[in-house]
Amino acid sequence: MNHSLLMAILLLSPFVGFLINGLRWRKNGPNLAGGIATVAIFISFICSVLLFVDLVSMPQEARRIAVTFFEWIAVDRLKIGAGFVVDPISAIMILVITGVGTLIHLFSVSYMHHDKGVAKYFAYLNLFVFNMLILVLGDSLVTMFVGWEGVGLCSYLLIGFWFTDREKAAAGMKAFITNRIGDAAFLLGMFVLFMTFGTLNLHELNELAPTVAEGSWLGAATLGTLLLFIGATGKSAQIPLYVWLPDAMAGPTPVSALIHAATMVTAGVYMIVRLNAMFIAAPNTMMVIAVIGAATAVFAATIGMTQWDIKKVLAYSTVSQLGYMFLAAGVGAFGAAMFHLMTHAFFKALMFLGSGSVIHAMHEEQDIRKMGALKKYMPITHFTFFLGWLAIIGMPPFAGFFSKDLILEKAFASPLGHPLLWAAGVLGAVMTAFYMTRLMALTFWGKSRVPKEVHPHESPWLMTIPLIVLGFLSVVGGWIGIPHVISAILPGHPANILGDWLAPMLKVPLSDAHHHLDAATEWTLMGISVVLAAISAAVAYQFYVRSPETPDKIAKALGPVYQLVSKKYLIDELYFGAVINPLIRLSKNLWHHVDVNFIDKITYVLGDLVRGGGSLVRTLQTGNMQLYAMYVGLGLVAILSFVLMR
Amino acid sequence: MPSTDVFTTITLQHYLVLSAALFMIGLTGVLLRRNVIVIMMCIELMLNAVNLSFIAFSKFSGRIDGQIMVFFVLTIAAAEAAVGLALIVCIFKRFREVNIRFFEHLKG
Amino acid sequence: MTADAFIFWFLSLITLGSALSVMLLANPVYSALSLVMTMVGISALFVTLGAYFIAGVQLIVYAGAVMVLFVMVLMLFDLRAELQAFSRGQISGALKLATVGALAGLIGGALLLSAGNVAEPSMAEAAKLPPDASKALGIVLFTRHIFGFEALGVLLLVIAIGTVALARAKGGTHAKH
Amino acid sequence: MGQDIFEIVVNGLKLIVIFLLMVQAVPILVWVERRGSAFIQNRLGPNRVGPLGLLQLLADAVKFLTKEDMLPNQAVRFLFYAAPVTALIPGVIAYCAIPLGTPISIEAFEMFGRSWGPYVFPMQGFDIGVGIVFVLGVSSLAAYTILMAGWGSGNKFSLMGALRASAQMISYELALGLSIVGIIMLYGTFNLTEMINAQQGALTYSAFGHQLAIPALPNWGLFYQPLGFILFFAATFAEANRLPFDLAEGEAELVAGFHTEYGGFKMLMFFIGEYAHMMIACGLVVTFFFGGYLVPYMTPEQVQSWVATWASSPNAVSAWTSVIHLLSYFVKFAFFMWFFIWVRWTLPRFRYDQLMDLGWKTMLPWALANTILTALVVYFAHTIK
Amino acid sequence: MLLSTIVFLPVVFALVIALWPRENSLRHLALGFSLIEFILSLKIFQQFDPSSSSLQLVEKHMWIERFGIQYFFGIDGISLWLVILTTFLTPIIILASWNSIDKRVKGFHAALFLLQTAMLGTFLAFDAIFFYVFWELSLIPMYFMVGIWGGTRRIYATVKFFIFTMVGSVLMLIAMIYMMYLTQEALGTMSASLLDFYRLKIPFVGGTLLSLQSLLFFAFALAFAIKVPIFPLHTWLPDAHVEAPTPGSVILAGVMLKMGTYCFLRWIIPLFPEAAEYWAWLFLLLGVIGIVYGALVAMVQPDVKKLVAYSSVSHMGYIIIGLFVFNSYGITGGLYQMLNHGISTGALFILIGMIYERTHSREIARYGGLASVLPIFTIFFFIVTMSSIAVPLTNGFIGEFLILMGVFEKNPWFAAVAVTGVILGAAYMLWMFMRVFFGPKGELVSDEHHPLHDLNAREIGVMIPLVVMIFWMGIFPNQFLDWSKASVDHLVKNRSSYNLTIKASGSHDPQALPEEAAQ
Repeated sequence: MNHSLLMAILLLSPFVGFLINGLRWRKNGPNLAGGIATVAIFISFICSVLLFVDLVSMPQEARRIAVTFFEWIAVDRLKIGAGFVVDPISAIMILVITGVGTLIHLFSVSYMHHDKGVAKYFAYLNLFVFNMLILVLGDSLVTMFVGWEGVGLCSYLLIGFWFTDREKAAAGMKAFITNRIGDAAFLLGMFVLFMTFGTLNLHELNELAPTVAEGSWLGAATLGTLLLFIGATGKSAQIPLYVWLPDAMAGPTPVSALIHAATMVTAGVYMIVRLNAMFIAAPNTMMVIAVIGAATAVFAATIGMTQWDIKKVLAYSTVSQLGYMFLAAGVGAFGAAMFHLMTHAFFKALMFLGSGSVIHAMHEEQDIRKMGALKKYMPITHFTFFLGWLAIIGMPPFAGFFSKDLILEKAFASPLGHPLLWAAGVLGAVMTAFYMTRLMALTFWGKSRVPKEVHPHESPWLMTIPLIVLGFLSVVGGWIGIPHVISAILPGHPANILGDWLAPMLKVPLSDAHHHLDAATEWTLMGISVVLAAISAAVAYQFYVRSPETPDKIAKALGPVYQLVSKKYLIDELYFGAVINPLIRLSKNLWHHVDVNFIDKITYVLGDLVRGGGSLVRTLQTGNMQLYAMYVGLGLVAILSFVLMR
Repeated sequence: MPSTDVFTTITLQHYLVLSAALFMIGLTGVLLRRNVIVIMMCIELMLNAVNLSFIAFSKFSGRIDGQIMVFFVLTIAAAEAAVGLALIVCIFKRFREVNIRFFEHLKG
Repeated sequence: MTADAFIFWFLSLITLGSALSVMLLANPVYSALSLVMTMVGISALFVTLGAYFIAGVQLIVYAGAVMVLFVMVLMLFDLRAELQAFSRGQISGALKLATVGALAGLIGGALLLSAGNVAEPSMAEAAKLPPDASKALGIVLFTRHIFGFEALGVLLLVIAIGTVALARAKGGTHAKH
Repeated sequence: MGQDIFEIVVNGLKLIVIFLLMVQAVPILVWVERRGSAFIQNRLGPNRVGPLGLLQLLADAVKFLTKEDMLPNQAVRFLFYAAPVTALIPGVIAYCAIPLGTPISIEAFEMFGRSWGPYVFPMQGFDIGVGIVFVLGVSSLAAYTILMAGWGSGNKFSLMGALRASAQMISYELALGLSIVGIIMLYGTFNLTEMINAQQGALTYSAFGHQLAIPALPNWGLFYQPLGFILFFAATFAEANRLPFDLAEGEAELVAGFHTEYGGFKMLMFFIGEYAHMMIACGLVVTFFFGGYLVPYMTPEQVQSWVATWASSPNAVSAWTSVIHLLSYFVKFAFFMWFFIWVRWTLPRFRYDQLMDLGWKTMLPWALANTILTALVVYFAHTIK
Repeated sequence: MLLSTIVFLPVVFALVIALWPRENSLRHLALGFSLIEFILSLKIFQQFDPSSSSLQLVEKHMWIERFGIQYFFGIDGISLWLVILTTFLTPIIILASWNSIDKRVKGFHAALFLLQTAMLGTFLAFDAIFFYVFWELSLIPMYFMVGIWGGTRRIYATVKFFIFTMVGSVLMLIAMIYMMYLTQEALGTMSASLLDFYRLKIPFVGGTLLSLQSLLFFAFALAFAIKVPIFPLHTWLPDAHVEAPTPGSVILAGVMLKMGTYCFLRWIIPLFPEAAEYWAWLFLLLGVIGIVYGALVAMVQPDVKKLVAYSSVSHMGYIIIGLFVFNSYGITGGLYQMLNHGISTGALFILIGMIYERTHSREIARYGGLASVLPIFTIFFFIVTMSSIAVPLTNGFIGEFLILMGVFEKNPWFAAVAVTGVILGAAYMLWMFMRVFFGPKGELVSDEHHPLHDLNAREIGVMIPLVVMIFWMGIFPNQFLDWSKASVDHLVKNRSSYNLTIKASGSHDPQALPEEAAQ
């Protein structure tokens, strides 16, 4: 099939879905709307698969399907087309997006069944997928930026989907504005790169990237990538711009699954991977990325341990996992980042959908303190959630194990890595195991704290099927990236398929071309993280299932520290107190004091001067015409004297 | 210039001095008289004085444009008199007053 | 003394005398009649300057129409000699007189200066204009000065309408409320 | 005024003669008027004093001169006396501008031991270049007379009459002036003598390069400007304050208008002024529309050559030619004077609003139309030649 | 004749409207007229040659010979779109004011058409004095529009508006006259033609304000800066906007502010290249301050309309900095942003007008939850908001992106500050959007005595073209930019010795051919 046609269908199918649902938002019922939306995404998924197949059939070096539909902006040197590229990196992404997207759409049909704005919901969702595809497929930073902002917009719409609740609407706004901060930096980053390299085409940028690593902070590559990375921190919820993501849980749960776990938030990682050559050329940036990634991973995990809202816990977990991806990217392990991105998409989507299922069953209750022992009411949800739990805490052979392990290994071993980064990763993994187990325990296990009037029940099949599929993927998803050491003992299974698939696209850190840890170290590292995670999980199980009173004691013992963490380190308050409120105060002062009391005052003063002069001169205007005539005569005298004296 | 010449030879200067004198008389009247109608008459006088100098210049420079100017001035003077008198009549009909000082306060 | 000079002095005496009486006479009717006299005198001066047509028009327009209006209005108002013909303010009066004096001095000075400097063609020498200039006047008026002429036409139309409107206004400009 | 003392004296005498002629014509006109009115009204009129009552004039003059000089109590003395005197001036001065005959040329001659002349004495008071403008200008001054008389009398009837009269004069001056614009354009001059000269010969219309001659008729302005003539003539009635436009002295309303308070010789002066106005009117009508002093069907040259057949000296030829033209003029003039009287005793008086309507709403538009029409004709006759 | 027709046809319309006897068919008539005008203006595309940077469709006749003042119309890629914008917005305005203008309908439409003539004339006149006539003429109908159909403080606002603008114009007139004398010195004959002005070499001395070029530069710049308005001179704008009736606001924001920026592009930059270069920092600074300041102040406005008015200040700051970097990106972006701002801010004002018609209040605090009551209205408002905050695929993005890029090329620091406008823009718009449309229903929205009705067909009809334009311009900007490309490139390349040639248009002007060939 013609590639450009395929690409067009891939892109436009969700858009058409959006248009149909958007224009008939009052008329389409839940089944029709959901059906249209799901089919639209599914068509895209099929196209993605077809493209992927085509890509696979191509020779390794030529795996690139580029289509330019029309020239978008052409001014002077700037030539940006509506160009889209499928290459190994984007192929993976579109598969994940459309695949997971289809499942989540399916889930939504049932989940949103009773909502009045269901058609609108699906329209937004389709629009989101459309934008996400643009982001992923765009062949230049600008096209990518189109999707980048577009997904932000959809995210805004979907977070604020239940806009009658001011909190939720505010959460949407917060997301958008926080993202905008990143976007502004992204724009600047683009400018830096464009001014230096004269192009914004991703492919060309990677080609033109300096081959020698830049040492300076102000080099074009460093500055540009740093600014782009700030953009990424916004989109991918890294320190310091992560604050919007937990609030974004105000949206419907499938949205959280699709946008705030599987796809959109990973855009930052994806962007870095796309521009890997440029990033590689900027080791300072890489260092920043790695540190921020690691810090976020730990930081978010600590908050996750203290949250009581099921979705908030997952949200902080997402932030933390994204931190892992950035850590990977930062140490030059782009493949690992992509790998974790994919596996995370599976298990986190699964867990969000699972939590959606739980919330659905609990009649919109999200506080895990009011749950417990749901295992018996909703076995399928519990089981799939359990698989996801295993994946996220990195238990072999589940998906998360392989990807996280790869990241940790690279963090330790890459020339850009550092043992401290590794240690932070491990610490994160330990905490992840703790809070995830805590979540499992409080929700599904232990004693039931469900209020009497609530009668939990298993979700309908439309919701469970996506759970099951994702559960399956969470188990096997990691098997495409099995490390060499393991594949060595697993006959018949090729090692690191994903890595090889991506390899032509990725630039490896300098002097790392054939760098491998020896097997023993690798086993040791793997062992340490797995064992620590397991211990941590066990401790959590002990705390929350066996002796539920222990956590409170510990919390009390920790006192203010616990308070601080459970209040999310007061970061939101800090932002409000240090930035937003002063800004609003400043604005009000500017308005009242500069505009009204200064500039206008000046004009008034000028006016008063004129008026004063007028009233001074007015005394001459007595109304006595003869006096006026005299003034005229005097004027004549003056003129004549002047003429004569000259 | 011998003194007899001043009397026997009439030059442009003579006309101009005459014109200036008429103008000054008119101006004095405008400045000092109280009756609006008289003031208007004095204005006419001033206009006439100017006319005279125009004609004199026209004559002594051999150009006819001066006469054209007078023609225009005449027209405008007539127009001015018509409107001015109409206004004065209107005000007089209402207030029986032609004193210029009364016109300082045009509020009815 | 030639006849020209005689006529000039005679006419200027009449003109100045009647102009002074315009200004000085307390009875506005006399002022107006004096002004008519002035007009006639100036008209005669125009004749001495060879501007016959303008002289005639001066008579028709000023003496025959404008001043008749004045006289009619004065007579209609039946204004007799006024008790206060002149402004009373002493300071302002002095100022006004000073202004007039200054102006007169300046103009006189200017004339004197020019008399010394500019060689004036005398009346006899300056007869470049055709003796009957009316035709030339007409031609210039309708060619070079046609714009002014047309503009004046418009002005007159406006004035006519305005005057009629004023005249028809019930209760003058100050209608009773 | 003239080059030498002789010319100045002659010209001065000429003015005096014209003045005296005018003044002396008045009693005759009064007689004609009275006899005429009697004739029209089918009665006898003055017939006791002298033959046909001709000496009545003298008797009347004596009566006027010997009447008591009255000064009304409320009168403004100066104006009251000044008015009748000024009444004479405009009429007389204006009349002086009207040419009465061909100029008399005197050849050079010796007298008092020096040579004089040659001279040319026009048969008119003085020839000012812009004759018609001058006449109109001067005659418009007549309004003051009436105003002075009316206001000076200190009588409200007088004042009303004066205001009416002057308003009427101002109004009709417009129609008067406009009605002769056509004739001025036609002849292309303000000069009355030139106008008369243009009316020589037989009537010949020329337009678009073609000429249409009607030898039966003289080349008078009347045939070019019939409308102008009617308008002009009608307007002169108003200017002269004659019936049917004598609203200023409408007896039924205003006693006698502005001269209510006048009697005796002062009254006579007003009479003279009024008749002078009539004379100017007639003189102008004759000049504009009836060939002035020209003898119909004959040019002055023809007359002169005819005179030369029997007169002896060139001076005599010139003088007789002039006299013949003078007579021709007076015949025409007398007819129109009679016409004035005729109209006076034939038509009733207008109402004041009718008068104003006629002036502003009828005559003015027609005069304008006449002007425009003439302008078009003159323009095209000149351009398409 | 096309340009003359386009400019002066509205005057004829205004006359017809003024004399039209029937009140009830007046609006239809006006709408029809404005559509005729719009279609007529589209004819320009037929005759316009986008590959040429010369002045096209020129009409040039001597007006006042003695001073070399001409009747001079012409169009090039820079003015083209502004003309279309003007004619495009007029029918929309008429349709939008269908119900809101209920007194003196006749006068209003006549004023509108008169204003259209003035604005078109401003964009098309290429003779200084001729231009000035239109420039000043535009004030008068606007004055009446605000003064008669405005809000409660309209007189204050009108007077402020009028005096502010007049102050600048007067200086400009002086400068123009001075330049006419300069043409006399340089070219022998006096000329007020802008093309002759371009040929002048006006002496410039750096480092001082008192060099001739700098003085002229500031005399012009002040007039235009007030019109734009640039930061410290902006205070008339919020007042005028708040008090103006909806159509007045739309015209004011949509077109009249563009007159200022357009003139920067048409007059200042090519006429005073050295001075513009030398003082660019000042305008960049003021522009950037305007962006941030406008955005910050907009954020705390309690009145929706005032908020949008201050957002205009912010947006116009973008245009100014775009123009004053003198590169293709900046100028193209600035030009594009003029159109964007015209459409999106115009649309915002129309929408605010629509809601004002329903509730008679613009106070943000009294709204809330509007989205659930007026969904269609919300959708339109949202789309326009997106355009206003420059989300990609809407028109706003293209403009802002190009401008920022241009500024970055010239001076990264200004770009860095200007970029905060992107954030703040989103902040104030979305915050307002949230307070008005989201959350629980506010007092006005929940008022049971006055249930709110969603947009009717007419109002949707008003918004559809605007929304179409928003996306069309956002998705296919090249279709728009191509028409201006030649002119902008010409300006950028030959800025220091700018010259415009007259392109021979059709067959009726054979004289121009040899000239063109010679040049």
